[in-house]
Amino acid sequence: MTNAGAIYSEKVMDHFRNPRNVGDMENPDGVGHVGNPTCGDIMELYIRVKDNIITDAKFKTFGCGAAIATSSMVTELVMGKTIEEALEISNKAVVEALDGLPAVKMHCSVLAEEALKSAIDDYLSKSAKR
Amino acid sequence: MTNAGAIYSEKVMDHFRNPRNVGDMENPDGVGHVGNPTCGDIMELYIRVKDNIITDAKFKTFGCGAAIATSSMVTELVMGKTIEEALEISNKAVVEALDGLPAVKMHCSVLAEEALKSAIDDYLSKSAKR
Amino acid sequence: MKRIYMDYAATTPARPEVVQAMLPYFTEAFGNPSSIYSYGQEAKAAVDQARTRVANLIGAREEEIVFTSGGTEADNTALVGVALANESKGNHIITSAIEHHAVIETCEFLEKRGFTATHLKVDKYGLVDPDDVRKAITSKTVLISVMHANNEIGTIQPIAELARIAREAGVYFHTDAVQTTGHIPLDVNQLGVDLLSMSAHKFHGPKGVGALYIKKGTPLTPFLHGGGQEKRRRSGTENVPGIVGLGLAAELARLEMDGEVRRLTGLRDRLIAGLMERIDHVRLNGHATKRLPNNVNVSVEYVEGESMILNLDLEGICASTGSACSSGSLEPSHVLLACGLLHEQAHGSLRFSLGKWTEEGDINRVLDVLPGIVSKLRAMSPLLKSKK
Amino acid sequence: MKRIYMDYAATTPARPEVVQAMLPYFTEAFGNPSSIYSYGQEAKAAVDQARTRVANLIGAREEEIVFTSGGTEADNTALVGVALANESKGNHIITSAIEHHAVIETCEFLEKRGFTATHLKVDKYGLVDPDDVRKAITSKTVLISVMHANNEIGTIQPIAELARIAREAGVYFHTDAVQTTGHIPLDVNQLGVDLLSMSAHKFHGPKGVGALYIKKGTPLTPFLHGGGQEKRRRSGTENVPGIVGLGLAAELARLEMDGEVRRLTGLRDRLIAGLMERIDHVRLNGHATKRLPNNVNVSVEYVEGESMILNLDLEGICASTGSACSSGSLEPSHVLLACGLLHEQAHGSLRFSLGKWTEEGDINRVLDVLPGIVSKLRAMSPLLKSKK
Ligand SMILES: Cc1ncc(COP(=O)(O)O)c(C=O)c1O
Ligand SMILES: Cc1ncc(COP(=O)(O)O)c(C=O)c1O
Repeated sequence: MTNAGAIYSEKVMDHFRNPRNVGDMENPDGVGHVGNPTCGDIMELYIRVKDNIITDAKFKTFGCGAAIATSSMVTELVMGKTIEEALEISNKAVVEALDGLPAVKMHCSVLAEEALKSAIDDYLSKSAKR
Repeated sequence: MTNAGAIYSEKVMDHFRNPRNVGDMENPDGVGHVGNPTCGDIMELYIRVKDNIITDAKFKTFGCGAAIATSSMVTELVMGKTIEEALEISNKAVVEALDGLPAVKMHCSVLAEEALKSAIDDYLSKSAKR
Repeated sequence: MKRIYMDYAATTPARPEVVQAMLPYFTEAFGNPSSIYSYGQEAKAAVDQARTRVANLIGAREEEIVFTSGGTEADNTALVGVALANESKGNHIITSAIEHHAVIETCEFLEKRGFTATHLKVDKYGLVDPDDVRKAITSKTVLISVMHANNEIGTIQPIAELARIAREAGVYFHTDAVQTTGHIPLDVNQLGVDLLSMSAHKFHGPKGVGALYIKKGTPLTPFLHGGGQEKRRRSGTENVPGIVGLGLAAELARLEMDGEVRRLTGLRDRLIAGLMERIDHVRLNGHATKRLPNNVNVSVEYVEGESMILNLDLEGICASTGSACSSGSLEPSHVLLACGLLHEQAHGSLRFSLGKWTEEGDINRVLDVLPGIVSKLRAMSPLLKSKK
Repeated sequence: MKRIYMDYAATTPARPEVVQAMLPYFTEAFGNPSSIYSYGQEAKAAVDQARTRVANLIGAREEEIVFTSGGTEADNTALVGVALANESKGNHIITSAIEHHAVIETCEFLEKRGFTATHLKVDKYGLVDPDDVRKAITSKTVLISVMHANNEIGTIQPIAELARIAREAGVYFHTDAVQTTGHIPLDVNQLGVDLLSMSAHKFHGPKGVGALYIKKGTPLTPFLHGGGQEKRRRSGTENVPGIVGLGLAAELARLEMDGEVRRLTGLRDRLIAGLMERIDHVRLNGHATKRLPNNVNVSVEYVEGESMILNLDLEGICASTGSACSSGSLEPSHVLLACGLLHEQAHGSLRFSLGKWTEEGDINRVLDVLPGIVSKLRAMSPLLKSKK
């Protein structure tokens, strides 16, 4: 018998079942908001930055299993990284960290990358204003 | 299990297995020759006529099961009939006497009727000349 | 963990007695029905018996049943076959906005090849308005195709009324009855349709076989060309075991239908009521009563369907979001959008389709499990926050 | 009476192990491969395994295999699919005079819809001349379809050579390999074809399932429109048990092929020699060596085929005259006529096609029984008399 959710790797299912860093963040340093109801995936990513280092990340996601897992994974990946390092995190890195995604779900990893970039952009533009 | 030759009635198969009146006839009073190689059925029908009554009939047929059975049946049907009665024998009568034929094989009964008509025609034209 | 299957609208298991009946035709009685010797004629007799059974299920005559490889081929054959056979009369087809892809995509194929199509809108319950059909008919209309019941939301159309309008206008009428055949009483003469599609695997027959009812006298260009089987209406060596399975499934469905309709309607309404009661912000999709006895379709606001399906699967419950065909695709259900749902509502749809082995305990288990899943996913949802 | 089946070219019994392998997919593992939950993914995994097995049999890649409802659908899909996808390039198709009706009739369908077709003649052995192919190609040619081996006379065409000519001219090449797949070694890359049709029931798989090989990059308009299964190339809920059966049949055929080719070639040649020896005025149809290992086709002069078949059936022997599809029809085989036979010779053809369960004793029995049948029928034949 094939396992439940067999379209996904165990890693994806683990992050889907027990997503890391779900939730809101009070006064985040950067917020990324990507996706829309039409495409069926909406991600919100919040980051806290201290001394150019991402010290905390949280997400909220409306979307499929892959959307939830990639959001969860990206929050794990950025934790403790410098802004420059975080900007290097590509959708491929997210996919690899999850042991792969089905072809039809690749766009979710792109969305996760975009959510991160958009949160960092938000942080950078806010700190530039400061 | 369906019987061999299940597309045909038992009557047809009986006449196919044991065709009546197969063979040539020396100096027949009438000969019918119908069909051609293109259509795949060729029938030859010979009749002997005495005092306007068909006293003997023989056939030779190249053709399918239905062609052989209808030839056989038509020779049985004409035996002892007057010329007028024999002319009344339609392909339907042949089919009925055989307990039916598959739709795709109806043309064989038509051929048998034609063979008979043609043998009688031959007899009539010969006797007219005499 | 017991698996609870609630996706009977996607496919059903073949009944054990159906599989048993098929078995001899794979091995001992394996003949080709076109062969005149005994093996062949045994197979032909089996195909003929199945044809009678299928005809009996829908009130048709044997010679009006053509076996196909499934519902999709039946739909393709009906649409392409009638369209091409009537090209000289006109090039306009009328269909609805909520048809199965087998009809929609076939229409699109025809539209690329010189036909035009009107896609009738539906109301919020998914119902086609007979007046819209009347208005859509032009002198060029050759075919109207409206499905009997929708596979996603279960709405049953007023086919008899629509078909009457078609008949009065001299237009052929096809109905995709893949979701109703074997499920609810259905008589082609009472419905007044010219063509009707069915698929065995939707009512406990095997996959890969279906049938198209073609009312005597309906002109139809064959879709599959070849050896001229099925009285030249559908070529290809007959799938004898599959056809035998379809036949028995049809027979059993006919005999058990009344009881099943009552039983499933009860379970359906319990599940709908329970979901409404236990979860906030749930809306029923489709019509409350003009509905398949086995269909429950709801939108759970603020959460996405696949994530609910996966969580249900982890609990051993099989359900679907939209139709099985479109899962894996990104587009929200065209059916739900046509009923006026917002994209996020369409993405948050859940379909439970009940069947032969669904019991009251299964309904209870869904009602026990789903609220927790929804809470967990809502806690993650950016949509809910913004609405708060 | 033991029945002796010698019509393996019409259809074959599914192997018991093939049926065994299919069984779970009717009942327990009955999911729809499009469903993301466990039942669905089990079914999908089974379909994928079958795809690998079929690909292995013919040297293709998994993603180049599309499952169909049989050989007829594969042929229709190849011809219509390539023709419509390349309409802007041209409207000319080349095929041979001895194709199966699934190709001939599909061509005729296309010819009614703006395409033109050249039907290549064959020599007395049924062979297409590569030069004829070369000459038939025009700037409008989009597709050449020549069958790998003929179902009636067993002649094997020089496909690699024909396909090379097509490739050099930039024309797509399809081969109907329904009679060769699983029977003789076959590699799509060595053959150099772009499309290849197969059918499970011809090599001990179930009826109602087949496959089309579509070389990567070959443009093809889908034939069946709908839910977008098979990567949008063939819609319709997958016939999972059938596909599993096809997969295992392919695997077993691959493993046993070499031995079977040798064994059957021996039996074939014994039967041919025996018939020639024991019956006067018998001619072999097809080629002596470029021939399927299991095909024997002779014309028995002065007697008609069906009457021989019926008599053989009465002796428990199943054979055919012409192809199974055309028995019941009145026209003599187009294949035999194309080889230059007279009508009466074509009507007097007998095909014995051997297979897995054919033994030497069966050959002997045919040789014992047939001479008597022929004598009896010849005694009845008006043709023989007129030749005497
Ligand atoms: C309404 C409807 N029409 C057509 C089909 C296609 O039938 P099949 O899967 O047998 O090709 C389906 C199911 O997939 C359906 O639900
Ligand atoms: C050469 C050839 N092509 C095509 C077909 C059609 O295949 P199917 O019967 O699976 O539709 C057959 C057999 O009937 C065949 O022998």
